[in-house]
Amino acid sequence: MSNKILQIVLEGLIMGGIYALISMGLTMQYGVARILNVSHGEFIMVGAFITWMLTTMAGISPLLALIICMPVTFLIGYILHRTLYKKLKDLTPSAGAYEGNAMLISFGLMFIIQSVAQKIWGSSPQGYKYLTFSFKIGKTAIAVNRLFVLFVTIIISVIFYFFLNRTRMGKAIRASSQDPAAAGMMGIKINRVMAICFGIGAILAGIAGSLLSMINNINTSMGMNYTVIALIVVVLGGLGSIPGSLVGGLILGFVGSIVNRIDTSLYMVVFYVLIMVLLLVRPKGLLGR
Amino acid sequence: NKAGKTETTDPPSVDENVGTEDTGKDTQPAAEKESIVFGGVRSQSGVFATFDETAFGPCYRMWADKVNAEGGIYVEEYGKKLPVELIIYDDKSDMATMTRLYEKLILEDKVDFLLPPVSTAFLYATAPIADKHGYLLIGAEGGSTTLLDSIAQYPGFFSVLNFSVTQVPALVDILVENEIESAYIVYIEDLHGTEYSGASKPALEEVGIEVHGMKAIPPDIQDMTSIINDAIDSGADAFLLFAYPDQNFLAMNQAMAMGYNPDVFLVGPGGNFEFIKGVFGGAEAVEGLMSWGGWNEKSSEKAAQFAKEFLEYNKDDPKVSIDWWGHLPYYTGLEMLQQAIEKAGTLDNARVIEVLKSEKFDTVMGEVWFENQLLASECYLGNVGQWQNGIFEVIDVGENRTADPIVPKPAWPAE
Amino acid sequence: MPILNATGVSKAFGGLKAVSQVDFHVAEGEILGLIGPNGAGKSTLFNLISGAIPLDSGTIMFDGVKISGKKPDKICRLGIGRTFQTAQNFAGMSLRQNVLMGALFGKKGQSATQAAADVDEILDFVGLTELCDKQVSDIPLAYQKRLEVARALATKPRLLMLDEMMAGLNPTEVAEAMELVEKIRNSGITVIMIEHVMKAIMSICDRIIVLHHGQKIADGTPQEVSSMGTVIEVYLGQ
Amino acid sequence: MPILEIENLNCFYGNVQVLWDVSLKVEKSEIVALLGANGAGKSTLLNTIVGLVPPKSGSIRFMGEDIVNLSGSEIIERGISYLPEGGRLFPDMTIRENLELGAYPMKYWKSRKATLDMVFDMFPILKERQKQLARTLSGGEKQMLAMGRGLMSNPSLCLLDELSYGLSPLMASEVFDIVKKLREQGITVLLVEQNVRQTLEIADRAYVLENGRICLEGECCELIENDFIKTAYMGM
Amino acid sequence: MNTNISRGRLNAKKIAPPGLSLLALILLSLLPIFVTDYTIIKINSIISFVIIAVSWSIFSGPTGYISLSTAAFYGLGMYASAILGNHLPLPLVMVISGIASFIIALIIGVITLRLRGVYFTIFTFGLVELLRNLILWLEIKFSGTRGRFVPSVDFQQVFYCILGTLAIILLISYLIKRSRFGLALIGIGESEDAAAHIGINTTLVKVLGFSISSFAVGAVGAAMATRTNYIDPGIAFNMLMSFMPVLMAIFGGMSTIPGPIIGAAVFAYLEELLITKVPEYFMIIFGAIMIIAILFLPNGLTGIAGKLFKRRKGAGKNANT
Ligand SMILES: Nc1ncnc2c1ncn2[C@@H]1O[C@H](COP(=O)(O)OP(=O)(O)OP(=O)(O)O)[C@@H](O)[C@H]1O
Ligand SMILES: Nc1ncnc2c1ncn2[C@@H]1O[C@H](COP(=O)(O)OP(=O)(O)OP(=O)(O)O)[C@@H](O)[C@H]1O
Ligand SMILES: [Mg+2]
Ligand SMILES: [Mg+2]
Repeated sequence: MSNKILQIVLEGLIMGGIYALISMGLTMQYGVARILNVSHGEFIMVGAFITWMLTTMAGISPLLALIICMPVTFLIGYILHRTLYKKLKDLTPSAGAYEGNAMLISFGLMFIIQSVAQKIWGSSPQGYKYLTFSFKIGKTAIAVNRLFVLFVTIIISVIFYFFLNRTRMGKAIRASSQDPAAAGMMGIKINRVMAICFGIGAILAGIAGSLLSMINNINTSMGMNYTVIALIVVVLGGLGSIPGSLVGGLILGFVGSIVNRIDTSLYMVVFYVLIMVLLLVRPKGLLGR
Repeated sequence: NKAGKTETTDPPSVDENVGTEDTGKDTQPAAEKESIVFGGVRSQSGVFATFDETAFGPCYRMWADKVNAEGGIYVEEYGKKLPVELIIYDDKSDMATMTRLYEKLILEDKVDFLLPPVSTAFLYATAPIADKHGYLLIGAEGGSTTLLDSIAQYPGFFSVLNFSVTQVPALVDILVENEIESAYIVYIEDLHGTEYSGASKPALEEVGIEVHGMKAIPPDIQDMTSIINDAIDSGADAFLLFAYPDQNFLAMNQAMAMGYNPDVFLVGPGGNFEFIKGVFGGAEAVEGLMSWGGWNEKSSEKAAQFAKEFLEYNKDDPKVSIDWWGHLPYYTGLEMLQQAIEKAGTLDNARVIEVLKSEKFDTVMGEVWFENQLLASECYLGNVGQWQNGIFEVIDVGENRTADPIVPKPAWPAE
Repeated sequence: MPILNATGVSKAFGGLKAVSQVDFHVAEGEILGLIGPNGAGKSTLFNLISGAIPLDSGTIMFDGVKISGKKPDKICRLGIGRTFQTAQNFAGMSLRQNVLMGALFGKKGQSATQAAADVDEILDFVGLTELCDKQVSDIPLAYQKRLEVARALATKPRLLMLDEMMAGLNPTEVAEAMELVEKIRNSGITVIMIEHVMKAIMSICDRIIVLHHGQKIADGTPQEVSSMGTVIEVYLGQ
Repeated sequence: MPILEIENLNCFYGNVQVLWDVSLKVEKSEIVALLGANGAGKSTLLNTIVGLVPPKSGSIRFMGEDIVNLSGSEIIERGISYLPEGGRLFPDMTIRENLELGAYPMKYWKSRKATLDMVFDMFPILKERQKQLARTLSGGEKQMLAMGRGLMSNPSLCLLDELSYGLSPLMASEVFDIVKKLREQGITVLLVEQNVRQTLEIADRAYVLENGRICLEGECCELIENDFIKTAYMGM
Repeated sequence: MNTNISRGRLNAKKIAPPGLSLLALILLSLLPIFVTDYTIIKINSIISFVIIAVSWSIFSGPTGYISLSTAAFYGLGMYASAILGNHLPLPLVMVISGIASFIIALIIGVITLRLRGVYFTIFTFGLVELLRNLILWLEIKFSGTRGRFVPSVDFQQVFYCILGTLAIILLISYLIKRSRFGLALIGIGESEDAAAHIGINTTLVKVLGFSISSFAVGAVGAAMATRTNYIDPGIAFNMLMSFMPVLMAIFGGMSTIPGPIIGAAVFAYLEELLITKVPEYFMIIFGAIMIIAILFLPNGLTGIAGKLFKRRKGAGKNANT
């Protein structure tokens, strides 16, 4: 019995942690930069493939590859915002129209990134072995690579939390998400902050991708699934709420690990029913206002 | 880029062809015919792109180039060899696009022959279209027992891949031979998964192998810890997973990590590809793993020759690796079509269909023929394979066997 | 008989009792002032009356009909119009169209021609005729509030609730607004107004209710209320 | 030398001219009031000073230097702080975080602890409730916080837009007291208000803006007796 | 309707004159005489997208409630076709499927339309995923299979059915735009609170709007299923189907009737063109065109038409003075 509970908790934490990372990334992008980034999952895929390439071809440890991934994905995100989205912003005066158009642009990006990736890396599943051994707690076998992923997720979340709550840039980001115009009046360079947020969103996606590649095989069309999960978690948690994303991601992870034990194929059904019921009870998400 | 493909982006040649064809394909022996046009709609992007990239895709490209290198296919009607021309469209893994584009191939491009789309469901959708317009269609990827019920409706439809009908009995024989007493079945919730699991359970139980568990998994599963744990707890001798590479590899990864190593570990499509070794860091990682399919260089001289040519042809494309299940039958299908055209001496699909139904063909698989529109089961060189020392050995009970099965499976290699 | 009668009205947001156990009535034809410190629950009370948010407990009767529990559109059609503290207009439409919306939907069976005729009259009544073809987003906030009044009037209310219509006006503009309110009352419409501008409240209201922490702490004529110690202490200051 | 000097400023929103040849001066340690009807252009003038609205022509000099082409953050660094209409607090951040953001430009960020103490001295209630979220404050507390946030950049000039908007009479007088406190600290104030009487009581000088033009200026003690002001802006 | 309303600013944007649309419909219906079979098939598929985009913008355009439930109703239509197609003629299947979609949308609307903004959007999105997974699960658990054949129907018959649906949806869209109901939808989009407080029954209007916009989607799904021959839950409930109308409507320009029509037609045609001419680079080019189009036509395709028109008018004015 206690074995089962331990398994459920670990499983829930591991997948929930990854979902949370992904969703926090999307929250950064939507909450501040107002971009419902449909290509978010593609950044996950890119992160995963960079890690895979560095690991299998250059023989670098996946952990090191993950660290290399961070500046790369950040730069892609930052530059994309500084060019495309900045230009769009200058061209679209109304906030509503900007949101719609920004989503369209990210659709275009999704097509392009996925297709380019497919040209480079192909469409077949890829993978590598990393820490594929286990130890036992009681009767429960615990895979070390998954535990490691959990560990990294926790560290990243803590760093991210401190960044947002304790640093000057973090506070500027939060302020911008609540009232961008007033943030501008404080002397915050709002365009830069948005680009940074977009970049951070991309980093979080990249990290998630890296981590996923350590425990799962990857392929170039994997992105969309994660985009969907991120969208749902972000709304479940409450738009723009970073803690909401964290909680939402973990809930999703736990629901998954519990339902998996009852009937794996009901997983998605239960999950969506849960989301819909929750939204009806709390129309602004768990931690939304 | 392969020669056949570049031609698809070259509309003039297609248009010329259409022009000549417009005057009536069946009525006049059009003397100016310059090539035989084969058209297909393949998923070159989206979730099914991996099929075109690794399964049938490399085969038809290689075949077209090889035929053209020999000057083409001799068609008596025209009194000369006609080169093969390919028109391949991308359906972006979308069914509606796929069916529409087949109609374009037929109605607008007026191709001479059709090449199949990816996967079973897509084949199902295409068969009625081909049939309606009198085209023959030799399916590649996919096949299922549901097909058997409807295949007679579409007399021009043929299938070359072996599937549960021959594979499940072969597997059961192997399990019995190795005194396996119990099995744990996991299957993906789709046509393929339901079919294999549906066929296996009664077959296993009939010979007295207990089925300890039977779990369905969704295609987007991310974590199989609970399933592996359940399989461990069930204590079953054999772990049978009827799913696709994504799920199969996830299960293998987690089984390795959790140290789950049953006597028999079989995964569905995916385990039969050469590239699986790379995914898990080398041949020793998959030692003892079973999967469907089965042919290799030892199966026959012709098979060995094919493997050599295939590797030579694709040596510059790292994305292509050999498929020890499908590549041989896929290529065989193409050769059968080619020979049927030559034998019929015409591009008239109806006559070619007659030839395909009645004749035997000499192909990379040896002498083969269709029986009830399926490749006769005697033709196959193997139904179940097992990785042994980096070679995908055929372990069927009987004369196709290239190596004895290793049961129990050796332990996953330590990190 | 009072046109509006509320008993035991309560509303809590989470732990915060925004309005608690408030009883009051409004007599037909009067101007009732609603004052109280910021956050006292005045706007919330309006929201409860107009049906914008459901109440936790209590009943509100309008003209003998129980309106608590009804939806805003029903309540509007029964004859209660209102404005919002932060103006809520149809920003993409012209002023005329805004008022027309009120005229078209405010009463059942209103014909389009009749509605259009009403609109001109109302625009004139509130003094927005000149601006009527401008888009809402192009006019200053104070006018937007007046537009809301016009739109509410277009629904032909018998009771009109004005939420801080005079905020941000200078004393002269306040005087104009006061005139408008009296004009509205003289046309037979009962008015409840929330206001922090004491001068206006004291001079045009027949009666004043004071809310504090969601509770009614005073109810009386302007003179009575303004001399009450608690009111001075929590609201007016010295 | 006046701390702020505006000459012949013209401003447009699109094709609509909102400010016409506006000129005004603010001397050090003064409270200058800006009066005018709704839509007269008062907020626009303040927005132009802090660089949110680019002027078409005219000059704005702060401590003798032209600031027309500077970015918002540069203007803040020069020592102007702006308190927009409605306070514009960050509702989901604590009082302390809101204050810190007032010192966002690097120049002030480093010394934010010291400034924070100064602000807390001025508004002890903010210190008590440092951890409270801005959204949960009462109207008057919000205005205090907004002012405190404006002071975090050690401004020499504060631009205040409609401080008493929507406040109860009690709160309003508290807020006017605070403005007086600012002057005591040596901070110059340019104040936009609708509460004309109370404003004229605390301010030194005032300008009256009508339809985008300055139509009257003078010492407050005189203006309060001015007939035009009385009829047009005090409703007498 | 009174001229005062249609003269106003919102309606000043040119509504496609019904006469012109009628002419276009008649021309389209004569098409099979003049063009090749495949052209009909292609146009048929483009029109189906036009219907979906127009349907979508009936509700989502004015209210700003971005619905991603199109795939749900489309998928239900496909299943209706697979189940009923053997027993009933296509037009009847379409009507049944349309009515079923209408009723289901009515129910869903009552539950969901208190959600606002992105919350509503994600809920509708979740609906599609829920249906897909639920039906998948039901099929596996109870019917033991996953896919179904759809009885085939002659493509010309499908074409006329689709064309009929187009006529109906254009008419509905036009009537709504001119009606009090349409005005109420716009009011809800501008300010829902204000709308409720001037006597608009916002719930009723929203639910009805949502249901009307789902009706034709179900019907089209039923018709188009016959073109795919075979469906399974993954095919029927395809997320892309939900995104397409949104993309198309934004691409064309949302606030007018011609916007979604042009958007859908151009979009679908472009896709077909690229997919057949440059299959290998189709996705990259398609994505790039989308980005460039949005950057340079932020108000959609009809936006530039409007701008050109305005500019010419403005120039004329300047010349006069
Ligand atoms: N929707 C809501 N959710 C949570 N709290 C609310 C909500 N609406 C109002 N409140 C809270 O209820 C209390 C009363 O608010 P209300 O708006 O009624 O005050 P008020 O008397 O109108 O004040 P003011 O004069 O400042 O407008 C406040 O503390 C406010 O924060
Ligand atoms: N962003 C804007 N775009 C277009 N016009 C604007 C904008 N902001 C203000 N205006 C217009 O400019 C004029 C002056 O507005 P401003 O806000 O400066 O007035 P104000 O004196 O501050 O009035 P109030 O007392 O209402 O705050 C008004 O006619 C207003 O409608
Ligand atoms: Mg209020
Ligand atoms: Mg102002």
